[in-house]
Amino acid sequence: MQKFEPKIMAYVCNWCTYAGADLAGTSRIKYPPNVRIVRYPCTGRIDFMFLLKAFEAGADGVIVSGCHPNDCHYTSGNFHARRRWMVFKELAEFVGLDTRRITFSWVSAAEGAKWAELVNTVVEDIRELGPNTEYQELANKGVNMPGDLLYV
Amino acid sequence: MSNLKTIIQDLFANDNIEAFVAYKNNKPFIVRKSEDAMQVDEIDNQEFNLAVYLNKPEIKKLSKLGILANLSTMKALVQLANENQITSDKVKVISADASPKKFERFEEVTEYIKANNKETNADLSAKVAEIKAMSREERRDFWNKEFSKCIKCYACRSSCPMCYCTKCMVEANQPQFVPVASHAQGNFEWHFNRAMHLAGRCVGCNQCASVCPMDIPLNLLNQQINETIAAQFGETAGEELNSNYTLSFFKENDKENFIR
Amino acid sequence: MQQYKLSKEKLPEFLSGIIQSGKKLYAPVENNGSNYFAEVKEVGSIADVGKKTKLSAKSVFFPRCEELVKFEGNGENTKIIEPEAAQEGILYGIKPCDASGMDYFKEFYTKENTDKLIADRFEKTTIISCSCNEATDTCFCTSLGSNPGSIKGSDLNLTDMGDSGFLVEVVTDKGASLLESYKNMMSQASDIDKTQYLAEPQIRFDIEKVKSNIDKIYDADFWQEESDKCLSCASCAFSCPTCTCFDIQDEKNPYESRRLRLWDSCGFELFTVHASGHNPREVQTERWRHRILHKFKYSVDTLGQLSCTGCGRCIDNCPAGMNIIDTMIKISEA
Amino acid sequence: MSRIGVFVCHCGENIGATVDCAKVAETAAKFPGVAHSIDYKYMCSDPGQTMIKDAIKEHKLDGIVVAACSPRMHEPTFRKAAREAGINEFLCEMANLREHCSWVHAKEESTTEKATELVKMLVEKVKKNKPLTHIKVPVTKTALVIGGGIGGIQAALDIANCGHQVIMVEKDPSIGGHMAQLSETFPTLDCSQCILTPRMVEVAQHPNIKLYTYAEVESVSGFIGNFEVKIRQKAKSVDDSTCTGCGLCMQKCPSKRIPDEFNSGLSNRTAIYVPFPQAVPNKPVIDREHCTYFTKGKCKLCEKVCPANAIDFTQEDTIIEEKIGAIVVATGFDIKHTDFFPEYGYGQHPDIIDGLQFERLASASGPTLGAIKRPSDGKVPEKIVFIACSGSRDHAKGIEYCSKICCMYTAKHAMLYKHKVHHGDAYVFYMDIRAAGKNYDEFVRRAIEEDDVKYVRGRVSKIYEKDGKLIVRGVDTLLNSEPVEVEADMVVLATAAVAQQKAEPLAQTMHIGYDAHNFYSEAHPKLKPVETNTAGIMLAGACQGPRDIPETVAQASGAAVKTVALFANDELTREPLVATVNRTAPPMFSTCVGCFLCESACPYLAIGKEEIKDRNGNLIKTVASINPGLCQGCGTCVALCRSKSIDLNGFTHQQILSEVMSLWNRREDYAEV
Repeated sequence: MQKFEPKIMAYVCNWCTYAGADLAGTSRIKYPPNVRIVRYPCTGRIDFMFLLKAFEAGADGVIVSGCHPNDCHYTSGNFHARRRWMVFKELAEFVGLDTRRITFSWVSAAEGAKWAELVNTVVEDIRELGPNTEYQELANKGVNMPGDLLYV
Repeated sequence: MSNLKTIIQDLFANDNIEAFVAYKNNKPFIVRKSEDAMQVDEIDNQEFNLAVYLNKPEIKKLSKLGILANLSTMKALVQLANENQITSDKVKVISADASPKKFERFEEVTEYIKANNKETNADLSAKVAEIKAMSREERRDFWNKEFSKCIKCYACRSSCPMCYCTKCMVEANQPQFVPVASHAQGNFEWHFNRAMHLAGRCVGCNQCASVCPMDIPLNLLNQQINETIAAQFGETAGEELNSNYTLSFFKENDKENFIR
Repeated sequence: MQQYKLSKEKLPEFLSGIIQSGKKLYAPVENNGSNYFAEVKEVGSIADVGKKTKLSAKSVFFPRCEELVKFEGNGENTKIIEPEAAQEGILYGIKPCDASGMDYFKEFYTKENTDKLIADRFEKTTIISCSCNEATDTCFCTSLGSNPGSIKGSDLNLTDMGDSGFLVEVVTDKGASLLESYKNMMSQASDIDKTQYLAEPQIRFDIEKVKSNIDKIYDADFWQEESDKCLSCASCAFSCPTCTCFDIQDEKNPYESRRLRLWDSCGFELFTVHASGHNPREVQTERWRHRILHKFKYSVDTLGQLSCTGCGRCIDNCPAGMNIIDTMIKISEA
Repeated sequence: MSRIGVFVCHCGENIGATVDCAKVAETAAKFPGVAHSIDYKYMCSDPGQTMIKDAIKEHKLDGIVVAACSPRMHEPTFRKAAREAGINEFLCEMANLREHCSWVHAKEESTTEKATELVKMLVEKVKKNKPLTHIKVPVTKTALVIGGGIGGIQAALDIANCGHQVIMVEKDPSIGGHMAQLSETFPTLDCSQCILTPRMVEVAQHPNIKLYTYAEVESVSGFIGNFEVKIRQKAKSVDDSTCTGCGLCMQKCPSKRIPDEFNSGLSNRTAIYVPFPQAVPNKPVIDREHCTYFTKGKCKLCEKVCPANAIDFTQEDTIIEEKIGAIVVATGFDIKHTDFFPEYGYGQHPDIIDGLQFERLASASGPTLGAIKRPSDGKVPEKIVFIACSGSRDHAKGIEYCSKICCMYTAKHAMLYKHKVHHGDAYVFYMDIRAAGKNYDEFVRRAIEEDDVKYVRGRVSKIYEKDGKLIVRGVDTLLNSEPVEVEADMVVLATAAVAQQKAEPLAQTMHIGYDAHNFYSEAHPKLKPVETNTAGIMLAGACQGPRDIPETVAQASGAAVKTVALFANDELTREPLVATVNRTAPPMFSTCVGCFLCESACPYLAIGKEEIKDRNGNLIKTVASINPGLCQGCGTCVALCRSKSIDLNGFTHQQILSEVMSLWNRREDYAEV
């Protein structure tokens, strides 16, 4: 057994949040090293499947962040993303996924401090929740169960 | 001879249709020849959504055809038209009621829907509310139990009028997003995906649940999404022509109270 | 054949005896109004065996998702993990049609090439079938020359004789040896004619005519008509006791990888499609014909037996109301 | 197996002080598919880049990961190095070890661990990278200028003088726009027509400019460098090529009582007319709505008197198709008219006029030849009131914005009045004086101090007529909001500047954005003020928002430069990071089913329909197709596509999923807290 350190996957857009995280760096604002940034061109590009796949890969928490409304480099990618997230989040809650592990946020290219603060908060929140074992367990449920069609 | 049979024969004779989708002995039936019209059920009280047949490649390729449509079939037809899958030139719609009527244009179909629309999913809605009232763990266990039954026969997909992709994303393998296996993860991701892909498109015919050999209440997922979309964005699929697809449309003031 | 009588009161005792012996007991359980086979831990959870289960019992021998092999670690440290051997088990409450399906299944997986995993499970499982007192309107075993009291594929057969309890017929040695420990619960019987208790499903078509016509109907016109409403899902194949097809999928992560065997169906368009895009069974008509011909011709050619048992589950479960009986009537009348 | 090279940069102490770069490189060397891994002090330096180039050649690398600073900083540098070493530049990825790691974390093991994982992610991504080639789009070096006001004229001349072809479309019979109507211009008081008309003539005579007057843009299709436009040439009923512009027809025309638009209704014109004497082209058109022949079926007087036989009653609207490469939209603005103001009598009183009408009164070419006379009785007003912010900055009127030009032209009007009516009294009611601009405030001060214009800070609540006078009732907020009443002879409203009536349909034709007031939206308020979000369409002048002449001219020149810059190349080169619709083996051809739900998600209208046909030309299926000339690569369509038929170059499903999955670790191995 290893000591638990939350692993946070951050899906961010290239133009606002990625740049905001760059700014946090340029401004030397410290935050915990638990976060791994995946760069997308725009939040509009983030397929909801990538959120589930983050859980499969063992992310304890996921941050999804892009430009504030009206700031999108592509004018409307974040608006489309916002609708998709709304539907996703409601469905995820309905089927019992732990949506506390997914944080949606707007962080602009100027908000280096907000980015650092966001990572801080999420890491602390997830530390409280503990390791995300639930999703990975699914891959082993229902395998090698002769004669059993109701495996739960 | 009943009105419906006459209408079908007339469609064969005057509209040059190549097939008519109806019911025979309470089961779907494709009339391929004018004389076979005599075999169709006269008055339909079937709940089966025949629109699904318009997606079957063998039928889709026909140049002209007719379909008997109950309310949910009509909604599916309108949504299929909105998604550029059918045109009123190609598909002749006959209302499935005591006095079958032929619609020349889909606009008339939407009028019929407006006039005859009824709140049918009250029980379903109550069940959705019941699940929502559960704790997160209870919801998780409820769905894990339901999904555990799934054998991935894809009857839900095959019977859904809105599942018409020639290659479903679960069959895409570069990359393979959804595991093919019917283990818990494969089943969860499949049903999650299907629900998301029907968001803003599902016409609420409940066919997915009624055909499921394992009796998984899949319609609850769609009902929940339909309710979310109606509440958040005020939209319903399949009731109006040229309506916006919820997920490729937005309003600047869409709610975002969940975004930090 | 040896016969015994088992009183109604003693049946639960018999079954719980099996559970207590440490063997796995597979039996129908109820879920949302339908019955499915599952492993049961207590006799009380066994559902009414008179009711046809939604799916066949094949999952006992052919799980819908099983590991054929598993690897742990990487590079030189890779460890190969073979699947665990099957456990001794009893399959109870299976219908005679289903049991004869299992017989075909066993033949299929052991005759030419033996599938170790499936053969092992057959080896270690004793099948107790229950004759049918009632038939549904989709039952057509009698049309195929079988009957609701058939013992084909069973190790033991139970027939409900109403107030007289159960007639227990010992079909195989495996059945006899299972019974050995429970004989004290039963009384000897002989020459009981069970047919009086059996259901009498109507004969729907003439199987002899089907057999004589089967070679000449490949290009018949009725295939399209019969398959027109088919939506190409797999509810028929997955509920069928004799559908044996499977798919292989590999799954991996940095720690381990595995090769899975999953159910597959010839009804899927993807089943035969080639990488080139060409599909030898391009339309549903061809796929439906293949399914029927496999059951009534190809399996006869290769294994010498029909691979349809007349259980009627494909009719029960079809979303579109496809009916194999209609097709058989067409063939017999061709 | 891939052969990936990993290059870990210390960035001096910037990364090296916090991250154990040598260890990162060492660990990365063991990742599957990594053929070479090394750390170095400064990767972006010349020796560093040389090191990368040499390694690519020596180790036959088919992808590189440079673990250094933010890709937003040095991605172009390292992509160039990759290109120079002979591999495709899009096989280079950067792991951000500086901004996202060393600068934000403390020096500890977990920081190096993170750095290693960041490298791992990009190694997995780059394995799935595909070589891409830049997209080349041909450019048609002809510009379309919509609108023949001062903005359009300036843009057209600038572009034409750079040697490119220009097509100018003007909806009126003459170019000139609002500027032609003005008397004198602030802050210099030089004569508007004197400075404008030579430029109008220049447009007409320029060999590179093709002018369509009395014409409108009907449709715009295509994309940057490759637009196709349809122009509706309205029937002029006069043959331009034979008409000599002698004017005889206008003298003889019997319909003489048509309100003259050019004079803002202060005078009348004939049915066959040129808008004003200096019009370009100076050839008449027949206004069919008012022409006796077209309304009653007989007359044709003009035809009889025309010495050149130029009148043609049978002319019809024609559609002209032109291929162009860029569009400058300079459609200008309109103003609210006096009927917009119930408190000022709904425009019923002839002596309450708007600013443009005053311009015509003050203009030497106007109906009064420059004398300030009341429209009602022709008397010279002794007392005149100017009301600034008539409608502007008024939420109740639905116009929240400042019309920007009114403060200045009101001062000018008051000044012109005082110059012409020396003994007269001029009052200006205003909210604030906004006179920011070179010599602007000085100009307003001059009006107040030298020309004795009485400025009253307050709003006018009501104007009504009493004994032949217009009673203007307002407050003076600088005098404790005391009520003020002025008995005026004439009132001039500086009415709000608004978008052109047809601004909205035109924007929809061109697919450009517009705001709630139908002013066109710029691509970026600060950095792209003359471009629209549709590449290749530029904005000039008041169609984007109210502005004065110098600003319009400056913006027009800006738009012209953007156009000319586009025309400087024979082909446009674009980053190939665009979305594509897949192709599969027949008979499927593509997994796209043609639902076109992606269409409305595209902010650039880059998604169109493509018909896949067999050899005999029979339609097999219709699928989505993405125009690489228009696609900007946001990927919104990609995430929407249910069948995963669309993918985004540079950010494919494969690439992103590999990146995510590279982080796979088993959660059950971790103890809770």
